[in-house]
Amino acid sequence: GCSNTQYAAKPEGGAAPSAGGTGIKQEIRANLSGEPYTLDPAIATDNTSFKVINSLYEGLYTFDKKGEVVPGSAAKVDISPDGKTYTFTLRDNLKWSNGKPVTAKDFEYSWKRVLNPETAATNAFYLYYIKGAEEYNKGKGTADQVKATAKDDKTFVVELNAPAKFFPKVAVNPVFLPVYQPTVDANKNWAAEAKDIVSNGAYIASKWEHNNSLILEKNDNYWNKDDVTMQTIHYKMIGDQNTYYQMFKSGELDLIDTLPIDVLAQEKSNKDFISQSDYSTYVYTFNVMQKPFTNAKIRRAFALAIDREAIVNNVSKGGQKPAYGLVAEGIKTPAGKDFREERPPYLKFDATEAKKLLAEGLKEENWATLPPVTLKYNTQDGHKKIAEALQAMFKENLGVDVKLENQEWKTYIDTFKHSNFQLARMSWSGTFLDPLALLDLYLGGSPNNQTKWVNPKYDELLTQGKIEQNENKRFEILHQAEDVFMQDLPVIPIYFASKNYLKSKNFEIPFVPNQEPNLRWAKKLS
Amino acid sequence: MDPVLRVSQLKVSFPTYGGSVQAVREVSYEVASGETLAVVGESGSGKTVTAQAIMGMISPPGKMTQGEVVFQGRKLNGLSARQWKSVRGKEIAMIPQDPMTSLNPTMRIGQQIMDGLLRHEKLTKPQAAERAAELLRLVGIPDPKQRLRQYPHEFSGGMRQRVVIAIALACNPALLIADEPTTALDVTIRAQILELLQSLQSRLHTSIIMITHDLGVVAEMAHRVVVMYAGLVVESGTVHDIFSQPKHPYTWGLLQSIPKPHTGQKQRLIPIEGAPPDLFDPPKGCPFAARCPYAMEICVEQLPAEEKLSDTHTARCWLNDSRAAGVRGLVAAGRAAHV
Amino acid sequence: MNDPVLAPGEAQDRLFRPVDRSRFEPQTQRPSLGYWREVFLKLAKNKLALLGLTLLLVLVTLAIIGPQLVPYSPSKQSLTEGNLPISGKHWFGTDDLGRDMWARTWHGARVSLLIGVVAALIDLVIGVAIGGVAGYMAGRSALGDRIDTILMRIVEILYGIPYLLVVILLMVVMPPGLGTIIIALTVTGWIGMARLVRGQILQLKQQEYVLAARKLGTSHFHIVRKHLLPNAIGVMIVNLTFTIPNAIFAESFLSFLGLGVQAPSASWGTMANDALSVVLSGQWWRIFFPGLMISITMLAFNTLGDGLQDAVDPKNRS
Amino acid sequence: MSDYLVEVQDVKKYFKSGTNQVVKSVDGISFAIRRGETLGLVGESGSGKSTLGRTIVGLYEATAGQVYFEGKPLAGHTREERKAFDRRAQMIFQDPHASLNPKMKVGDIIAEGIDAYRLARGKARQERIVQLLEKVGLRAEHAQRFPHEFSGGQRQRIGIARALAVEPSFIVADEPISALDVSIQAQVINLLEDLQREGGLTYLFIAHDLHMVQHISNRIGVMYLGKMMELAGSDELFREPLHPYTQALLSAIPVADPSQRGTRERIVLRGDPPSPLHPPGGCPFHTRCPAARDICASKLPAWKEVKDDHWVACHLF
Amino acid sequence: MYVVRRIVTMVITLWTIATLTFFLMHLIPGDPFAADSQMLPPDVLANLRAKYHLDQPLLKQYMLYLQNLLQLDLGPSIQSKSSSVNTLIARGIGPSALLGLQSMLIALTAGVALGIVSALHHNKLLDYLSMFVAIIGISVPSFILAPLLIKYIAVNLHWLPVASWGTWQHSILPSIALSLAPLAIIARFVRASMLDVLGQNYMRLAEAKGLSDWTVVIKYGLRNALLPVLTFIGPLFASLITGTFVVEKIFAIPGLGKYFVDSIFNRDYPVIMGTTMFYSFVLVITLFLIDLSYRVIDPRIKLTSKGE
Ligand SMILES: Nc1ncnc2c1ncn2[C@@H]1O[C@H](COP(=O)(O)OP(=O)(O)OP(=O)(O)O)[C@@H](O)[C@H]1O
Ligand SMILES: Nc1ncnc2c1ncn2[C@@H]1O[C@H](COP(=O)(O)OP(=O)(O)OP(=O)(O)O)[C@@H](O)[C@H]1O
Ligand SMILES: [Mg+2]
Ligand SMILES: [Mg+2]
Repeated sequence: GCSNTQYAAKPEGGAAPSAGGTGIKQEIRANLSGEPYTLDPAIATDNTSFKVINSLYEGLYTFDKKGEVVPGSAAKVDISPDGKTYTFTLRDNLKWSNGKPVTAKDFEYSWKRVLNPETAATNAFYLYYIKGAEEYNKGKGTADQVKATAKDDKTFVVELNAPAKFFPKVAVNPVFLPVYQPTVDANKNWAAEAKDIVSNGAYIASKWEHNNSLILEKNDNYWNKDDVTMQTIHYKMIGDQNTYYQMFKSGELDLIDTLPIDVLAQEKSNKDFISQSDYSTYVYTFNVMQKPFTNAKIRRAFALAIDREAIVNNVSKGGQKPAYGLVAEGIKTPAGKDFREERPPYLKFDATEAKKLLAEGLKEENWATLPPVTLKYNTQDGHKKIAEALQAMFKENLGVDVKLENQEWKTYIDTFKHSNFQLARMSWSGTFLDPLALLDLYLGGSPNNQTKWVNPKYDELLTQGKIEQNENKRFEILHQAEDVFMQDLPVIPIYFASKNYLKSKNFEIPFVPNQEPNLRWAKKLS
Repeated sequence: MDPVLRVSQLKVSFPTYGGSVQAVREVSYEVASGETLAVVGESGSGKTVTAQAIMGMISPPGKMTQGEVVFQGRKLNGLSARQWKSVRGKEIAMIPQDPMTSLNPTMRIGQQIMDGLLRHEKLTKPQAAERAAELLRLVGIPDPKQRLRQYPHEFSGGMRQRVVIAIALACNPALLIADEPTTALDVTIRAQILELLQSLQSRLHTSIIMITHDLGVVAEMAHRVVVMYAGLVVESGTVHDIFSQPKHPYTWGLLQSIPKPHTGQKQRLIPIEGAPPDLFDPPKGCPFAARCPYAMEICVEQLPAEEKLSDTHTARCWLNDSRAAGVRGLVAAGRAAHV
Repeated sequence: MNDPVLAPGEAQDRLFRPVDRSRFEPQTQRPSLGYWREVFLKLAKNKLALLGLTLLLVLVTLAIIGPQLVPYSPSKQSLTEGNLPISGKHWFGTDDLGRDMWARTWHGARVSLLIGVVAALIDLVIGVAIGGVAGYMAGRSALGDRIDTILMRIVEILYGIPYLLVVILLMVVMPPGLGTIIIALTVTGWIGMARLVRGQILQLKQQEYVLAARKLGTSHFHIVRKHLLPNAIGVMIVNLTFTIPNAIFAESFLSFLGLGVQAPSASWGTMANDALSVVLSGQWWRIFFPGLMISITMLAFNTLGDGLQDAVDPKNRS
Repeated sequence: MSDYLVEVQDVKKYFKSGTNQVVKSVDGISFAIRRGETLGLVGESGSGKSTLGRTIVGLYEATAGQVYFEGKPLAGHTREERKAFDRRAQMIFQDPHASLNPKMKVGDIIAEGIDAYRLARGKARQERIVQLLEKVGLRAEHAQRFPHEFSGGQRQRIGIARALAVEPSFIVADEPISALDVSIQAQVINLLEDLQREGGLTYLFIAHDLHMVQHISNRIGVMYLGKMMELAGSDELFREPLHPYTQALLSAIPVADPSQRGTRERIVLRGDPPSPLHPPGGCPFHTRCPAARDICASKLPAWKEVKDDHWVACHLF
Repeated sequence: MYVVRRIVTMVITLWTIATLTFFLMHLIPGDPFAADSQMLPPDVLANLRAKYHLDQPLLKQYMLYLQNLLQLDLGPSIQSKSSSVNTLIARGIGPSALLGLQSMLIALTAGVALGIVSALHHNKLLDYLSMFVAIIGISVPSFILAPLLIKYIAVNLHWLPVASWGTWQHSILPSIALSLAPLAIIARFVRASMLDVLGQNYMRLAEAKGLSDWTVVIKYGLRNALLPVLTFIGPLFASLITGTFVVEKIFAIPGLGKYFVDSIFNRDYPVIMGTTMFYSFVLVITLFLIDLSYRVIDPRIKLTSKGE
């Protein structure tokens, strides 16, 4: 490869907010489905916290209005020819919300804090691409051996273990965000109260009534404050779907997400109803070591017996797309197409074919009848409906009686982790926007792969896919990996998940696929 | 002089699962101002139920099916619940027969006495407490101040009885219905209570209906006496009428049953043999006939009417009929043998 | 003295002669009724209680034959016919997966009614026994105090330990199904009744008639059964009538945790639970019918309970 | 075997009342009841008669002292002995209403003891109930009724029937006849006497009707404020009452003769009766005693036998 | 003395609850750190376990917990990463207790009133009406009632805010939703025992004193009928005061209730223990007071053989 400067910083902010002119107070009341467990980016793990954290802090990379990864606090990123060394040059006028300058040291401090075993950051492994990171985090190395260092106040150099074309997509994760050392050192629970939080992003936390509301005010010390349209974000913490839906209906909220399933039908036609893909695939996982799913034909028979259109339209109803492959929609290839569309569907709904395959499979295994099958799912309304629908479809299309069993989530994960199932619902979402994020889950040694399915060819392809520097080639390799995967079918993809929103008609909000809308660009119209 | 209370043709029955108990079949009596009327009679003859009827407090499902109660010229049956409130406790007070269950087990004695005072006499709390202590002292309960703060179960039977007496006397009623008020009292206290009642009577012209089995009390207190049997008044008259010229075999039996102060050889008591009739289905004749040594054929056939024997004396017995002269001879002989 | 009713002459003389004693024969005895027989007869005369009984019979009958009255199986889905309102075809409408609500309601009745009855039995058997023993023993002797103390501390501990933990543990060690639900209900189902009965007995046993019965040498068991419980029956009945719907709802919670009857089987509780957001979307029939059935069950038990309370109250003999 | 069926030795029964108040209901009483005799117990209302009676039959545990039944102390009873004692020593309760379970039919109430000792079953049990009801002057069909459907006197008779049902050998009868009309009183007294004659029953008979007590009792005890004042043969006591309180009591007996109204002379006790909450020192009666001397206020008189079988606690003797 | 002995047993009870809960919660499967998005690498997990001492032997953890408990330190929350359990409880108890007290008050006053009314009108229209209320109250549980209240009163009529917390208006609907079921139960209890009481002789004497109906019923009757209600409201009080899951969730009340359930679902061990101990403490005290109040209500009741 050749040295190039990726994503040169475009001087954003040309589209200056018109808010000032119209005299409408730019304030939005949005729902946060619960209390953010912490506003410390290093240890936060849940989406609620991330929603707020992403408004408060800004990392080296950030998302632009269209959802592309672009440099944020970095003015410029230089990548070495071998693709292993990233040199970030910080912008000039970066300030913390208390007016103190943001330096490369802050990044170094923050990243190493994440890796410090004592911090016990759950998401520390995102940083394992960095040289020395994994060792330090595992207690086998020291902080000094971590190759993420501030050369000076403005320059931050990061060295990776291996070239990773997708590193920027990983490095937008909140765990890479900077925190303000003096407050962190002073107070162990600094991220629990609004007044203690010092941030560097578009907003500051101005008032936090725990479990009740959180108010974010525009940060006047933010370098790009002119590109922040929304002055105040007023988060309410309403956990109950019906309740926040009702609050929206009564005009107490301007933006909600994840509507109750039963209202989807009536809201679908509403033009303020937005359904966005969400980079994850809803799958049912086989345990390929458990009868009868040891047999690939039987697995395929089950996969073909499912009418995904019917599930999407009549059961889940939330704008999901039927999944005929593993990698969800929404990944742009260098060719500008969607990764998904580059391959024809791997599966279809075909009851006769399914029955045929089942018979063949039984024959292969010399089984007179199919061993009993239990389908497991974790307790949740939507999962239950789909499980019931699947059960009915297996019965109808395969003539198989499947037993259902549900468990509460943590028990369920435990069951799952011990591969104590035949067929179980379990979908992971991609943690960054790349096919790798989903494909990697089923790598032979991945803790997420509980299918017991291991295919050396698949693993080999993925290893290549990670270090390949040429994007075209890389995507082709990933396609081949998916081909292998869908041939063996250790999981049944059901649908590509989506997330739905309902916004007040008084607001203009830029929605982008696979991402939470960034409210800094939301605009109140009247 | 107009009577303070007139009860006429009272009839009370209790519908029960097996049939209707005719507890009071026909009772009429009057009480004059300042007079003590003693009601005596067979246990279960309807004395208490009559008293309850006067107070308008027959326990459901019992009903007063007939009759009239007139108090100070006012017809009581038919008063509204509201009007009753100013009559009960204030104008007419009642000493219930069963003091233990009539006292609220979870309330202090003092409170139970004071409540009536607070309501009818419009006293302040301390005044009422003062008066309550005074009442307890009047009925002979020592250490009244302390006792006011105790609960009914901490009192002896006689003390409870005195507490309900105190409650009844609290508001100086015009008519006092005392249902066996002295059964649990020893003789000295009984004398004290009777004196208390008499002094009240002479001071305030209180009328008293005294239901009792204690013929000693009757002899000492009563002006007139009503004798009841099986829901009927069988005889009534002045104390002297009843004690010296009883005209009903039941009354004779009663007087005979009293143990005589004896010296030397113990004598067997003389009860009235047999049991009173079934009130579900009272006999059509005289209810006492089956136990009456002098019963005649007519006694079984027909209920005798209340016969006026003198201005003050009535009785309900066929023996007083002129046609019964023959039997009366036997009677005289029989009674002489007993006495 | 005259008497117009009587005929003159000889008849009169006969009437005023001493009576023939043989005329006073002992009266014939009324047929005797056992206590509970009389209670039953009184109950049978109580219109409201009869209504309750009828409702209960109707519910049970429909639980047995209800699903057969329509040509749909309770688990048969028709995804394109989801959320249909009530009609001649679907008497109670359909649910979101297009299953016939009538068939499901009556199918669910089996589980729910059974749960209700089991819960009532737990209350009656365990709750009353433990409450009875604790209440009766308290204050009798040092040993009795200790028994009461221990039993009541157990109750407190059972209140204190998070039930959810117990249930999750049960879920792990037991297969899902009715048996497990019953065990889960048994763990804590009785403690309310036990405390209630204890309280009542503490109060009642101070009555004189208990003292009298003890003096007669009646056994402790007899005293509790004949003297104490009958006088506490009013509140016991009330508690029972609340136990039943509570258990029906509790079952849905247990099923939610994976303990209970498995889909596609239904119960009133799970049906109601699955339909919570219909308040917003207007498919009222999905929550109304299971809710109505629970209410009717409660109404039935309440009227029966009230009737029973009236029937055992001797002051209420009409 | 001693002649005494029941021996009471220095029995005390104190109640706690409210905060830290002690009511000395029975305060050191000793006496004995012979087999087959009737001991009458009279005295001031609130003097501790019921408490004493209940303590003797084991309903209350004595605060101090000991009750012996057939020579055995109650406190030392084994479980079996206790059960046997419970049957042999019965109690007729003073309060006829409170002591009947409102939710039980009278027949069942009466049969409780029969059932407890399995004395009869089925038809025999039924017959026994009827027999008992008739004995106390009630009717067979009353067995079907509930206590609240009875008059006061009828209830009292139910209580008597209940106690008789287990065929006891000793009965504490706490005012068993107070609510009965005289004719039925006579009936009941005759019944008790018959039973005594036939079965050798022993009674402790508490009552206020002194004529009745005199009639039925062999000996009579007089109580005042938790203490026994005098104990003597019944005729002896009436003939020659020694204690001033006894004298006052006897003088107050009402006479059922209206012609004597107001003519009789009564010893009027002056002063208020003392309270067991604050009993006076010395002789409890001294505050009201017409013959009180100095010593009476300071020293408790001893319980002594001044004549043959005539006990009294008074400084005068 | 009784009180002292009870306090000692209370401590023992609390200790038993703590112990049982502690081992129970470690017995059930599940891992506090199992995240929703992905399985964690073992080393990250090890760091986390070390941070919360979960890597130590269970017995040691238990001793450690008891030690901290004695100092009233309930530990850090695993889920709410920046808050201690003490902080969570301190934040949540205010709204929960307020709501709890308010609903308790509603349930008690309205329930008792309804119970009395129906007892006085036994087997008449008002009695049936109250039975109807009771049936609705219990067969429409709060998770159904609350959305209905929101829809009709808040959304359609706009009388009150839908949810959230802040002004007194916010507390009205949740209080109603919380109180209806206990109200119904209390009413039925009062009715049942009042029916017994109304037939008692002392009620007739009270009536014979000419006292007002109110005095007769409330002063003479209610107290004797109150025992079952008292028994019933003991645990209810403890759970209402410390917050209820469903209603707090539906109305988005920043109370304590959610932690009782969420902590278990999240396997947030310190919070499980913290909420359990806090609730149990309130409960044990409440039940003790209830036992004492038995004697205040009915002086004849003896709780121990020593007559205390
Ligand atoms: N609630 C009731 N239900 C049925 N019968 C009743 C009821 N109350 C009283 N009786 C019956 O009515 C009759 C009269 O009872 P009442 O109480 O008036 O008698 P009494 O004359 O006062 O007798 P005593 O002197 O024994 O008190 C009795 O035979 C009794 O059985
Ligand atoms: N449970 C109790 N608690 C407190 N004090 C009591 C209790 N029982 C009785 N007393 C008190 O003990 C004393 C004696 O009561 P007891 O009932 O033995 O009297 P008694 O002689 O039977 O009187 P009476 O003739 O009036 O029935 C009374 O002062 C009474 O207040
Ligand atoms: Mg009477
Ligand atoms: Mg007494």
